[in-house]
Amino acid sequence: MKPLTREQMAWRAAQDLPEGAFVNLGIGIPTLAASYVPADREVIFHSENGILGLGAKPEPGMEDENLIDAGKNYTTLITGGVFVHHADAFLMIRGGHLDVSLLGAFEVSEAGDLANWTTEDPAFPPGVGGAMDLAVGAKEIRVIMDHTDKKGNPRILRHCSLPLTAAGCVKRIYTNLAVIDVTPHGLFVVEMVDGMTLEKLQAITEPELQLANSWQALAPPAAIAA
Amino acid sequence: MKPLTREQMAWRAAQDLPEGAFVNLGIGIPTLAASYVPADREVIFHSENGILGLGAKPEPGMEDENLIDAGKNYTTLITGGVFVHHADAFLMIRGGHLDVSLLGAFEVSEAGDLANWTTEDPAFPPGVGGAMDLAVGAKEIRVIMDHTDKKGNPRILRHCSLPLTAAGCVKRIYTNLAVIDVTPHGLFVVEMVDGMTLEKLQAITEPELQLANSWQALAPPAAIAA
Amino acid sequence: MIDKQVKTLADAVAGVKDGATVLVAGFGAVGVADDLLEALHEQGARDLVIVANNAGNGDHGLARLLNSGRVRKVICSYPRSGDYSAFLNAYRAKTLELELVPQGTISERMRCHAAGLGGFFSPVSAGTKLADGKETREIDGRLHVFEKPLKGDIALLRADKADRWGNLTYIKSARNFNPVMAMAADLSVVQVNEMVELGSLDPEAVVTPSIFVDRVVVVGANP
Amino acid sequence: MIDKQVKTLADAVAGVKDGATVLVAGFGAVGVADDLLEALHEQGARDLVIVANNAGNGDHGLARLLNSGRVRKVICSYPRSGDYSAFLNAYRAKTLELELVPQGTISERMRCHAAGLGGFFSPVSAGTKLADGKETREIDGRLHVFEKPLKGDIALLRADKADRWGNLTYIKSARNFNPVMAMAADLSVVQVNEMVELGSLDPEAVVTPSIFVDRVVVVGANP
Repeated sequence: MKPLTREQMAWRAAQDLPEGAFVNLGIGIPTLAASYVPADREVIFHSENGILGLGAKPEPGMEDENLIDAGKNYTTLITGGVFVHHADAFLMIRGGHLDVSLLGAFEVSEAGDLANWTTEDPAFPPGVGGAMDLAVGAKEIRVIMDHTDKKGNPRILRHCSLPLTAAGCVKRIYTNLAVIDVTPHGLFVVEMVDGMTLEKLQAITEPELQLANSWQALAPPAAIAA
Repeated sequence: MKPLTREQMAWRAAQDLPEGAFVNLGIGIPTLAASYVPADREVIFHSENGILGLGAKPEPGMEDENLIDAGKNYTTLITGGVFVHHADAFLMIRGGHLDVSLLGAFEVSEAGDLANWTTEDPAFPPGVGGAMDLAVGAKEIRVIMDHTDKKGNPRILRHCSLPLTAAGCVKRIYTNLAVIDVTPHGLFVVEMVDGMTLEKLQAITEPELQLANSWQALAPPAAIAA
Repeated sequence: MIDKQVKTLADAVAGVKDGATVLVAGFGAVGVADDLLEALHEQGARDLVIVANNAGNGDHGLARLLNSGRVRKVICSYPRSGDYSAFLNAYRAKTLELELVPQGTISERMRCHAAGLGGFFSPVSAGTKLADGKETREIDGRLHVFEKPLKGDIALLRADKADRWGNLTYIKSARNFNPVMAMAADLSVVQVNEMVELGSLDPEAVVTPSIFVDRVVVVGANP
Repeated sequence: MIDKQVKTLADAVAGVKDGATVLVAGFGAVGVADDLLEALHEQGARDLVIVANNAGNGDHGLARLLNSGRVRKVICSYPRSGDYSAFLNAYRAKTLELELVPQGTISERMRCHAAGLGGFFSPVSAGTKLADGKETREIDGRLHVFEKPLKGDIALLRADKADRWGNLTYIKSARNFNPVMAMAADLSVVQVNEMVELGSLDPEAVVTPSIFVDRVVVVGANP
C-alpha cells in the first residue's frame, strides 16, 4: 500500500474542480492543485489579497514585485483575470461566490468541523489569516490533509481537539490514503489507495467510516510526481 | 423689503462652500448653487447616482445619454471627476465623507429636525429617494427653503408637523429672507435682507429667534438674476 | 471553455419563476436593461417582487410588467419619477405592495447579502416613519436601525462591454446600481453593447468581475 | 486650487498624536507605504494602535516602530509572516497587545466605519475562540457574530499614480488593503510613484476617488 504524495493529493483534489469553477486554494498542498487541473478545463483561481484569475508561478527573472499570491509568493495573472481590493476579495469569499474552497487542516470532525488555524503553541502568537473566512463562505469546503499526524494518530476525529475554524463546514476530505465524504449520515469512503481496506482505514480514523457503494480505487496516473 | 429669488438663495448658499469641499446638492434650488461658486474656488460636487465631480449642464446637442444627475437631467463631468457605483456613492454620503449636504426642505424645527421627504398626500405614493441618507451623513447639513409656505405660514417650527427625514441634523438655513444658524443655544439670525427686522422675521417664524451680534445684511450682488 | 454569452434575450431570462425577486438596475432611464425587462415580460413570470430605485416609466420595460399585472411588490426609494402612471395605477388600485426604502439602504442591503453578512445597523431613517417596526439600537450615542440583507433570484443588468467570462465595464453614470445588483442575485444576467476578446479589458479597470455574472446577451449599441 | 501634494515625508505624517490608530496598508511586502512608516518613526508618535494584515518584517517600516516600542497594540490577522521577530519579541515580552481578527473581518469592519454604519453580523468566527465575549445572533438558522466598525486616525497608503485632487490608481496586487483603508481613516496619507495631471486618469478606472485622500507625497518609482 502506497500513500499518495503531496503532489498526488493535490492532483486528486484538482480532478474534482469543474469547468468554469471559481476556486480558492489555501496555502500549502491546496496551492499545488492549480497545476493539475485537466488541460481542457477553465478553472479560475481566487487569491484573498485581491486577484481573480491567479496564474502559474512566474518564470525565473520574470517576477513582478507587485504581484504576489496569498502565500506571499510571486505569481502571475491569467488572461481575463482582474484585480480587486481586499474588502471585495473577501466579499467574494464570505458571500458564497466561490464554488470551492480547498483548504489544509489539522483536524476534521465527523460533523465536518474544521480545525486549521492554531495548534495553540504557547511559544508563538496565534495567526488566523483568512482561514475562518474561507471556511464559512464558499459553496463547498473541501480539505486536503494527511490521514494521520506524524505519530500515526487520527486527524479525522469524533470531535476536534484543537480550536475550531468553523463548525460543520467540510464536505469532502482528500487524504494521502482516501477520499471521504462528510454527509448527514456519516463519513463515506468513496476512494481508497490500492491495498487499503475499510478495516485498516478505520483503525486510523476515530469516527465510524462507511464504504460508499460506488467506491473505487484512488489511483493517480503514473506521471504525477511520486 | 425684497425677498431673495431662488437664484439669489442659491447664490448665497454657494458663498459658504469652501475651497476643496465635497458637496452634495439636493434636487431643486440647491442644484442651482453649483453655478454660483466663486470662480477662484474648486468645489467638487457629488451626485448620488455615482458621480464625483458633477459639472454644468451640457450645451444643447452635447447631451450624453449615459450621463445624468440625481435629478435625472443631463449633466457633465468636470476634469478630475470619476464614476463610482451606487453603494460607493452612498458610502460617501452616509460615511461622513461629504463636507456639505445642501438640501431643500418643507420644514425645519428649532432643534434642527428636518422634514423634506413627504407631505403625506394620500393621492400619491410616498417617495424618499436619497433624502434620509443625505440628511444623516454629511459633515454639515444645510437647508435652502422659502421662509414661509405659500399662505405665509412659518416653515421654521418648534416641532415639525410633517414626518421627519432626520432629527437634529440641520445646522444652517438659507431662506429668501434670512440666514439662520441652528445651535444648541437656539436659532441665531446671522443675515437678513435689507428692510427686514428681527421683529418682522419673528412674526413669521415659530420658535424664538435671536440676532447674532455679528449679523449683517443679506445682499446678493446686483448681477445675480432677480 | 467558459462562455457566458447566450444567443437570445429569451435565453437570457429563461427559467425565471413566478414569485421571483428581480433586481432591476438603473437610475432614471440610464443603465436600465430595457430589453431584458421586455424579454421577462415575454417570458411570462408573474407575482414578481421588483427591487429598483424607481418604479418604471411610460409603458415599456418595468412599467410594462406593472401594467400587465406581473408584479406583486416593488421595493424602491422613489416611485415618483418620470411618467410613473403604471405604478400609480396599480398603487391606487391596491394591486401592488410598496416597500419604500431609503436609496442608500437599498444598495447597502444588497451589498450586505452579497458580502455574506446577516444585517447591519444604519443611522439612516432612525426615528422616522420608515423605521416603524424595525429593531433599533443606540450605538455611540446615536440611534441606529437594523437592516436585513436583500437578495435577488435574478438581476437584470446593463453594461457596455463584456468578455466571455462575464467581466464587465460600464459607461459613465450608467454604472449606478449595476455592480451591486450583479453581486446580490443568484442569477445575474446582463445586456451589453459589445462582446470583446478575453484579455482586452484592462484588469485594473474591470468594474464587475466575472464571478458575479452568469449570462451575457448582446443587444447592440446604445440608440 | 486644490493641491493635496505635500513636499516631504515629514509633512505627510505631520500631526500624528500619541495613542493614534494607524491603518497600515499592504499584504506581505506588497503595497506597503514603507517610507511613510519610516517617516512616522521619525515623527515620534508613541503608544500607537496598528491595524494591518501582518505585523512587520525585518527591522524597517512597521517592524521598526515595533522595535522602538512605539506600538501599544496590533490589530491584525496574521502576525507570523516573513521575519516577524520584532513582533515576536514584543509579544513575548508582553509589551504589546494583540487583537487577532479574521482577515476579511478586518477590512469589512473598516468598510463599515467608512460607510457610516454601526456594525454588522458576520458568520465568520461564530462558535470559535475568536468570538469569545462577542454578541451573537442566529440569523436564518446560522450563528452570527456582531462586529463593530473600525476606524483609523490616520491611514498610511501606497499607490502608483495620483493627481492633485488625490485620485489614485494602484499596480496589480499592491491594491489590496489600500482602497478600504483610504476610506476608513480621518486622515489618509499616500505615497505614490508619480503625480499626473488632473484629468489624465481614466474617470472609469480611478480606484480610490479623491474624496478619500488628504495628503499625497511622491517617493519615486518602485525600486
